[in-house]
Amino acid sequence: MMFSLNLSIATSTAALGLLAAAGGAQSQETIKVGVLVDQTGKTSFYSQPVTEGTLMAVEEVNAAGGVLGRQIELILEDDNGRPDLSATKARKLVDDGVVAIISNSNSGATRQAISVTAESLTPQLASANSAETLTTLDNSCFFQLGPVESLQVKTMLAFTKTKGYGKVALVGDNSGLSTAAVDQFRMGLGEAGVPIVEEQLIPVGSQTAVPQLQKVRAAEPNAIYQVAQIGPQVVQFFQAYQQLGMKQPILGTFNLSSSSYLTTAKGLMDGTVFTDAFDPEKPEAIAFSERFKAKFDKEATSLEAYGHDSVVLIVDAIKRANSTERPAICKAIAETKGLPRVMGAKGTGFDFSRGDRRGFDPEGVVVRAIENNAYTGAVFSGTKN
Amino acid sequence: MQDFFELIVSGFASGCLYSLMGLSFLLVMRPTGVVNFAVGQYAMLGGFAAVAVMTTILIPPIALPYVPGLLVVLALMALLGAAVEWIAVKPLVDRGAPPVASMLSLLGVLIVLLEVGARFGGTEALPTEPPFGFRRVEFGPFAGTPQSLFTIAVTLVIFAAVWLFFERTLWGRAFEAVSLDRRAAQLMGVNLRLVTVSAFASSAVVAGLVGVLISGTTGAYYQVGMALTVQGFTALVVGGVGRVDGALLGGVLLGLLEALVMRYLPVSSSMTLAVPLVVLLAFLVLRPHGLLANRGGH
Amino acid sequence: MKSFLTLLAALLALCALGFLLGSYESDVYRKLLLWIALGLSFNFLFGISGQVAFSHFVFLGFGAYWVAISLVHWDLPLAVAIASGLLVAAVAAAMIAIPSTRLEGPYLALATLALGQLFLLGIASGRDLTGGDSGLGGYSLPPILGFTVKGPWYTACIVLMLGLTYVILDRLDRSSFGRACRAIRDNQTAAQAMGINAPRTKVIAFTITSVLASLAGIFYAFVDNLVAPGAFSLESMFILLFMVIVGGTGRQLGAIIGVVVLYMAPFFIEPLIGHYHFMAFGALVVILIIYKPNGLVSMFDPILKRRRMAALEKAQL
Amino acid sequence: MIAAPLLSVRGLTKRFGGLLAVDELDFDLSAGEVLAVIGPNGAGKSTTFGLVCGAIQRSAGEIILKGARLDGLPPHEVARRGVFRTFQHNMAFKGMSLVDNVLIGAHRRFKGSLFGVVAGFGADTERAERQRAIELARFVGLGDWLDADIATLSFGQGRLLEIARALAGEPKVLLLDEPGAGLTPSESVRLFAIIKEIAARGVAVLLIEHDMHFLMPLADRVVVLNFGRKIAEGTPAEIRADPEVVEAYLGNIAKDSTGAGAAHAAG
Repeated sequence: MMFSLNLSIATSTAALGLLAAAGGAQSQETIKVGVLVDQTGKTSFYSQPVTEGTLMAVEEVNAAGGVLGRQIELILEDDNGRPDLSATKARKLVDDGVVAIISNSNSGATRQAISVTAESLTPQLASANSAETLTTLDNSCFFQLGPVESLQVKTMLAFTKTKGYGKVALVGDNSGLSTAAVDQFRMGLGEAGVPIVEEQLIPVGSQTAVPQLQKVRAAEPNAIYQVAQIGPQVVQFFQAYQQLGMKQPILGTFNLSSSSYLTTAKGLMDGTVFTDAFDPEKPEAIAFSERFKAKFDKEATSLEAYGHDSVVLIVDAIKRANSTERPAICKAIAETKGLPRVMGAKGTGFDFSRGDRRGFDPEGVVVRAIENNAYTGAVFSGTKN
Repeated sequence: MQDFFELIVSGFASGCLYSLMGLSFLLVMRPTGVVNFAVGQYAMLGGFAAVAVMTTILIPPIALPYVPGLLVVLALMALLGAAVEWIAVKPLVDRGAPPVASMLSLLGVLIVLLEVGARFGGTEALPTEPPFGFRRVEFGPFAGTPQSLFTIAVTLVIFAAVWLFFERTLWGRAFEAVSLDRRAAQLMGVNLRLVTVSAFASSAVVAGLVGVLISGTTGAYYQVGMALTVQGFTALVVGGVGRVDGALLGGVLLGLLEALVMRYLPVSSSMTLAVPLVVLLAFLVLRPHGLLANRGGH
Repeated sequence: MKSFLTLLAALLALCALGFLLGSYESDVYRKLLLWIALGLSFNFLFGISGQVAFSHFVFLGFGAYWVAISLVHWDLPLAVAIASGLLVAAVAAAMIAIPSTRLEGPYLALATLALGQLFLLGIASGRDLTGGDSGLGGYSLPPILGFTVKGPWYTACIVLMLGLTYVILDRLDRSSFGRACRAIRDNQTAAQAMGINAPRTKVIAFTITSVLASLAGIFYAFVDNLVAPGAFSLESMFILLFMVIVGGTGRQLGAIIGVVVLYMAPFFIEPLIGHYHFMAFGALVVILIIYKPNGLVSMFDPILKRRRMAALEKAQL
Repeated sequence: MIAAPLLSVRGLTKRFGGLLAVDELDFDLSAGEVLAVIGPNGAGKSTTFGLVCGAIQRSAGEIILKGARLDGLPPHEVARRGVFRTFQHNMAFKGMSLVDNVLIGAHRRFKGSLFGVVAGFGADTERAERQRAIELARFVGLGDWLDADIATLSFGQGRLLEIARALAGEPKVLLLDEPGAGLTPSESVRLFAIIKEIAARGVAVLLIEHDMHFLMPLADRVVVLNFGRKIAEGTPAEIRADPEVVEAYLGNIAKDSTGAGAAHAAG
């Protein structure tokens, strides 16, 4: 599985190199776009697929003649998922003359790179980071394309409003990804006045989640928010849940949309609902999935779609700005409204009109379910109920 | 009370995995004095090897049933252990370098194995089919999963075998003699090479077995190695370094302690994550020879 | 005097280089200088004092976080933040060292490794204080005596810090204290029989090098104006250990060579071997420990020896 | 002995579990005197050294240096008070130069604080001590090996290095654990002269040695141990004549010993 993925990245990179070479031979220079990707670190499992989507989208754009008559050249930099290295690589990209940087690495790395793009006012697009505070940093050229954690809570709260979950439990793991999510969920549930009767973390590297789920069981919540993000810990959650004979509904996050859980936690997740930013019945999503399958002979996930969408946004901004100057692109992105994208609920697109540099439509998160060890389509969307 | 009996089973099962990791350390430490922090990576690779051999996930054409698959994985692990000894340790021992040189060289091996695992298996957790499926099993007041019972049974069998080996066989005596005095053992006609190589090979086999067992519950995962290394070494430190029964006792105690503290102590769960680390530090500082140190003397 | 002038010239050259580089290069350069400072102090701890301790990045992180938290949350003046940071680091290091330096080899390694995990755990659960996983930012270096220090001038500050680290460690290394450290490393029983207080010497070595790591951390805090836990992971610690081993354990020049080679290597070999450099480092360490246990620096030994001999002959003539 | 003893050992006892390694041992040692401790293997000679130097904690008894108690002190404190030793097995610092090895012995005379060191003081002491260390290395006969790698020294040279290292501490009491073992005849002759010279300078020398031909002309007095107990004490001549000693120890030695030691008597 990983072999094929690495291979596909290698082939697409090679193909891209060829394209870039061909572009160079043409009269006009390429438009350079930088990509920060974690290819070797702890978050590569998520950063690589996102980047795969980015690569595919650029290939499509270039095949269709490029933008402003010029080809796009992607410059990939591996930041190992390490914040300090990410900032260094961001500086390299800025010095290389990229018109924008697409951040496909983890949010810590993205955050450190923001300090660099702020100096040079280089447009920086975080494809999939869901961290809450990225756009609060002082950098008018940084844009967050994915939904933030609090949007997941809001959507799930809207979905469960009628179900009367008077008290809930919150279970995460101790990875950075998960603790950040736990913080947001706690805050969101607090604002909505839903009491959290138990909060548990499953340590990364532990062999069982039985003690944690026993505490949850003892607290007798009406539902359990499952926000663990690291594979083995998520699986332990579901195993302990089944082993302890628990019956409470499980409310999960985007993380559960990673199809590997259908194998690692096979048959254990039925009945779980989770928030997702990917609506498989959205026309754009269907089209994307078909193109992806034709190209790579495997199913697309939301991660590839995130990576794809960042290219859609930047190409659109360059077109509208009719320029490859960084400030012009920056301005064009900030004015983007209603641009269709693969991610998000049916009928939603990029929308930066709220001025908070967050481009994901607040009504764009969907709720999906797992039945018979397979994902369903959206059973709910938006934050209004 | 139901909770308590469930915890005993799951804590015991986790503890057994720690014990096996402790044993993996011990098998090399006893005869050679070398501490091999790479054993956690053996476990990680053992897990991926199991996924490769028993499922269609990594190598689609090969999907052996559990027992033949297990044997193939363990054979591969033995080869790996012997190869590591031959490449990274033997030249140093030949030169008469101190054990710390071997420890550092094995840290290099650790990184190589970690990266090989991450490249080969990827950075997502991959599962194998647990041999007895997944469900709740109850017996008396106790309750667990078939896999946790399987883990406990396998561990006890392994420890019994190792104990018998050391206590009852000529070969075990040879190991023991080497652990006491290498030169004297050699003069007595013990084949040092053979003992050293089999120590490294069996250490890799035991750690690889842990990887296979884990792949059936939470999946083979490239980052599992470092945690298992710390847990295994802690088991050894708690039980008493240098003793087979110490590794078993230490691991099981650690597993139970973790489970009981997490369940019953009124501290936030993020603080309970520190339990094994604090246990390790406390033992290293206060009782570096472990619980069983005073029995049997030197 | 001559060595002092050589050092001064070297530091000036290092500062001058900072003014010639573009923003990316100078970012790489600053982090390289910080790695060298870390490499030097870790070399003293591990290579000279013989303590296999994995806590060096804990103290780097401590220095960085302390100064960041001082500025962001406590509004302390910079000088107070730095001074208090170093003081607390010294006290913490001594408190950690007193029990842990009793441990030998692998036990010390594992104890300090556990300490590192606890530190990361502390940062992760520090919520607003530490910013958790995404780190703590939103501050910048306050003006020093009315001057806003940035760009190559900040690089020059790092060079000064590196120079200070080098001089302190070099003096210690050449003194009876450094000799005592080596003696304990080579044979603790014999060292004690010769009147060396081994526990005290080890605690002092651990404390000094840890404070120097914290000092480097304080400077690191203003390189990206953001501190995040990812930079202080076990992985970084392994790389630092490998740098010292590859360069030549126990020698200042070795540490510098090792840091420069392993820090710069990925920039050059990545296009050649892709992302396998970490694996390559591991393999390199194994190969060097076996075939060149004195590290890369020992390749220069014949030259150095010849020069020393030539100087001797000249002196005798 | 005319002067009051420099080192007094009273009722020194060490038990390892049930085993009495040293049992109620008494002896005195004066400045300028060479006292040899002999006895069969396992008689408790090296344990006695360990006890005097603080490397092993005593079970009972007193060790007094110039009226002050030594027992209970850690080994480095014992050394700081002027009691230095060599080891039965060479224990050189393998990662250091020969001169640095000798300088370690002089450690107690470096008084500067760490801040002084960092500020660059103490360079004069360092220079002077280094010069002394070189002289000491020459004194024991290692003058031609100052630049040699420690690992290339012969076993005998290693023994001599141990002595030079201990002498660098300017000991009041010097404990030599089988200094003559493994030396070539010429090295042996040199060692004999060195020990005589050391004693002549007023150092009290305590010696473990098996080679009677080497020992007898050298020692002023001899203490004989057997199973941890002192079975005899006296001048070499008295010891040689003691039937109990001959029974327990010397008889075997006389049969075993070769003629190699004859040279020492001449030296």
